Amino acid sequence: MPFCLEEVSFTYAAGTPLAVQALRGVSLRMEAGEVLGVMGHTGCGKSTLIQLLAGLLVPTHGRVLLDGQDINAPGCDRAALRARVGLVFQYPECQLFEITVAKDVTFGLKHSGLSPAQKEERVRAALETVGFSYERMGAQSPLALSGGEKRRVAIAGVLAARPEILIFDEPIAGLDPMGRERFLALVRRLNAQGTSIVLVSHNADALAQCADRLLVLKDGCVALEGTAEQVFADVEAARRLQVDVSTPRALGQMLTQRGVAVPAGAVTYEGLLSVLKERFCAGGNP
Amino acid sequence: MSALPAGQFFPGQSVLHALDARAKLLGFFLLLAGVVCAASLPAYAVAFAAAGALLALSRLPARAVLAPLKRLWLFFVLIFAMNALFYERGDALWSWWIFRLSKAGMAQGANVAARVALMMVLSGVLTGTTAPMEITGALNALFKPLALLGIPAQEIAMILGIAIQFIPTLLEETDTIRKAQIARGARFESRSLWRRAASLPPLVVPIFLSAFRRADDLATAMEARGYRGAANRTHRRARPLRRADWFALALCTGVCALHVVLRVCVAF
Amino acid sequence: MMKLSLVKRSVITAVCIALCVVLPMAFHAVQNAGSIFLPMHIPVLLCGLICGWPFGLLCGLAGPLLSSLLTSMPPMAYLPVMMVELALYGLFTGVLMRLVRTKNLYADLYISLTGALLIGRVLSGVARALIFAPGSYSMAAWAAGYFVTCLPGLAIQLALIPTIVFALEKAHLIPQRYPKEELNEAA
Amino acid sequence: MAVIKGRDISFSYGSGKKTLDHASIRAEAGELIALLGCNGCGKSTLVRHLNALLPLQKGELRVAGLDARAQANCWRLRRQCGMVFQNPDNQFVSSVVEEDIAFGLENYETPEEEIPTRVRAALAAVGMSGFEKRAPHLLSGGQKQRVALAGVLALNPDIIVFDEVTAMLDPQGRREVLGIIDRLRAGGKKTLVMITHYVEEAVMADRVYLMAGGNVTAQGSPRDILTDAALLAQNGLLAPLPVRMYEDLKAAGVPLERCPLTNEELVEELCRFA
Repeated sequence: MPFCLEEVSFTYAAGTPLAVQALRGVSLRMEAGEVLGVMGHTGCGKSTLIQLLAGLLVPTHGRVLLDGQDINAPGCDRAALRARVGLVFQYPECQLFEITVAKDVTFGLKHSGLSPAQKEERVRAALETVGFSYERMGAQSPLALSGGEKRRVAIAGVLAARPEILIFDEPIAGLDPMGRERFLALVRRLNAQGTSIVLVSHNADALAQCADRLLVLKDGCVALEGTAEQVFADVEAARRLQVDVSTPRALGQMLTQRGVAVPAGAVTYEGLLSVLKERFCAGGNP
Repeated sequence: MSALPAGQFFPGQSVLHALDARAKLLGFFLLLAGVVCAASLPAYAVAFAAAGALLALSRLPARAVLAPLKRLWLFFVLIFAMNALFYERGDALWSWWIFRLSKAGMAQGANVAARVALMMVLSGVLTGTTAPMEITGALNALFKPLALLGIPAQEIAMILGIAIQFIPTLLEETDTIRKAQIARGARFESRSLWRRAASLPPLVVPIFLSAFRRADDLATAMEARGYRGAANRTHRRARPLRRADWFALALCTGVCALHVVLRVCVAF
Repeated sequence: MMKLSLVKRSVITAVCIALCVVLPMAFHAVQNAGSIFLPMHIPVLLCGLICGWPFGLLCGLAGPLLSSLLTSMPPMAYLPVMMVELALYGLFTGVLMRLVRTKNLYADLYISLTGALLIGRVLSGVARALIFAPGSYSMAAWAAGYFVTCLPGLAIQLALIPTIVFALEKAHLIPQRYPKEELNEAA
Repeated sequence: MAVIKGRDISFSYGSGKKTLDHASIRAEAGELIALLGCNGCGKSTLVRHLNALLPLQKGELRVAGLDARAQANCWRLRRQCGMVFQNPDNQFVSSVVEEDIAFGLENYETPEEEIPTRVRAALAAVGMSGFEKRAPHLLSGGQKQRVALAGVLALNPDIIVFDEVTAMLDPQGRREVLGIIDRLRAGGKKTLVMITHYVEEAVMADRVYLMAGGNVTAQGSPRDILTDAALLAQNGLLAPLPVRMYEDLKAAGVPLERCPLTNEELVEELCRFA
């Protein structure tokens, strides 16, 4: 049980005329090894939620528990927390600053107490995880790379700390199709190694593909929660919450309305394809 | 997003809110000049009365306007102490090593502290009743006469306008970068000066990269929209000042003049 | 890569002015160290180095003015002194960067920076003594305190600014000062 | 009549590597063309030649009857060819919407009396009437892009280039902006050039140019280009979902007839078959 939110509320600029309540009494449980997808319209509180999880914001009310311990309690070691929880912000390529890729990836290990050899090993592994070779990339300037490559370097910088829980904020925004596929493969690989992952995204197709569970936020509250199949089952409800359902699910809905019944559980491309194959191949037609 | 620490704009309907920003800015500078002249008890009475009246007229939450004064109490104590202990003229009441406490020094300290406090209240009222946008608009208008001296006033106005426009975006960006680096284990909270200094590059380098990237984008967008310097553009006529604005200006001039008179006539 | 166009210089100056407002606020929030690390100096110095003296001068004048009007930092009372000091930095980094061409980017940057910081400090000290505070309080004590507290700021400026210029060149956001050397290095 | 006629355009940013390598492009009056390609294929560099943001180094280019090689045509080109950019935050000059839209008009010395009416008309055209006094940075992403488009429309250009305008938007904002582009296309008065790496967006174009490595590798109707999964894959792109579904179903032995391009067509095809 890595993460638990208990009745968490958060208000920006609390106590001033400009106070804005971003989260209202959100409770959430995240299991170890799970991929949790978070959706919601712009301004629904997604960014606030992940910053609370990473300990960057302190809830106005409620508690954030990691392994049953309140991360904002006075005695809690925040540095240790940050080593366990990795957060990749939107457009992480904008946060690169070092002269070489290797130095940039090492940045997060500065206070880790590891020996230089251990650090290098970590950096090498992190770069390889995102598909780069340490020898080829290590000495290059991160600033002269292409946008997609920079983002991978930035992700490697977070991976180097070997977090148990990884949070991504809109990780595929602006990536081209190849970049998107590469990222989703990375998520699957990391998850297979036991990392818990939180994915915040507008992209319903990507979430349907790799999230075990989805959370839909609306105006600072959890409006829907469940597997992709459950959350996307009611297309109208999703629309009211201003989130898209995955394209295969939308297609299934259109087909059902036209008399070709497709179960609501077909939310991924593969799911829909197998339903259609079964229906049209085994259904008497050659 | 981090809020402005002071000098925040509060939308409202008071008399001061309704005044033209150019009049407010000019009046503000006149009153500042008056405060700089103040050096006697009657002068301070006038200055504090004026500041109090403005604060009341603005109907701003007085607490918010005066908050920076409270936050900077240490600063005031320091100004006072520096002046009181290092002033070279006047009889010493007490002296030790390089310190030298004198009555004249204490008066000087009180003087400086009162001036700074007054200026802060005045600028608080100005920024509280005037949207940042209007302030730049007014600055631009006041810069116009510089063109007569061969200074490219329109270019400067354009640059200032863009600068204001970028402030909220860059504040937000700075906040994000800071949080991202903290999440990666940067320690900005450290007490040691050396450590804190070492934590600056991860913050400052990306801020500049991002700001310059934005500048690059915007310059391209401006060129695409046909910008080629401020000279070859439609010349917009300025709105004339209304009667209330002139009246306010006259009042401020009056207060300023009164200060000058007091400075000349009343000895401390 | 092409030379920086006038429009680009103007917009870069605008973001530097904006940073004069933003950086001190950020530093204040982070570590309450605005007065030690002198964050407002960095954008002004960079603006002078990259855009030339007229822009550096403008940035040095407008940056503190805008910051003071919008955030009351620096307090109005110190504004004129600060405007003169920063304007001199912006002006002289621009002038020196134009005069000094050693074929080495870092050398140019360090010479221009230290030169401007020295000239700026001497001249603004003179201005302070003659115009703003003619003998009202002990200049010696004040100046000594001033120089000691800003030493860390100076060190940071000298370390950070060349790094930033280098990063900007790498990211192709400003043209390279010595493009040929870059090629030789690569070869 | 060809409004854009470019042949063998090559361009290098100076590091020796060619960003554009003999790219050719052509657009007829009133059509919507899509430049499709993955990141770094040279799409943005190519369109920056259309309004002289980049100087023509090699090749020929005529836009709206003007020769792009002549430096003297620079300003007229920019007036004839407007451009909306990717990052909605970085294209505003003023902190008030109406002043920002007036910016372009003022650059071309439009008489002061005319400006308010043209600003209002431009905002109405993008469905943003009533936002005149708002601050651009407080709008949503989709709204920002619409305001940016209004700033371009106010100048009444013949050609409008959309440089990955949806890449940084959420689904809602994307729908808003694509809706407006579609409306402009239906109006038929403007020549529209859309850059994108979303194949689904290229479907709405009249003609698609596929780009890779600084080259135009293929061009044709959306149906020709986007239903060719192999061609798209060669250029680092993924075919639209209906096309993939069609191919996979066919491979599984479902004898569908016509390859669908949109979700609606796929549903139609499947229903017909069922």
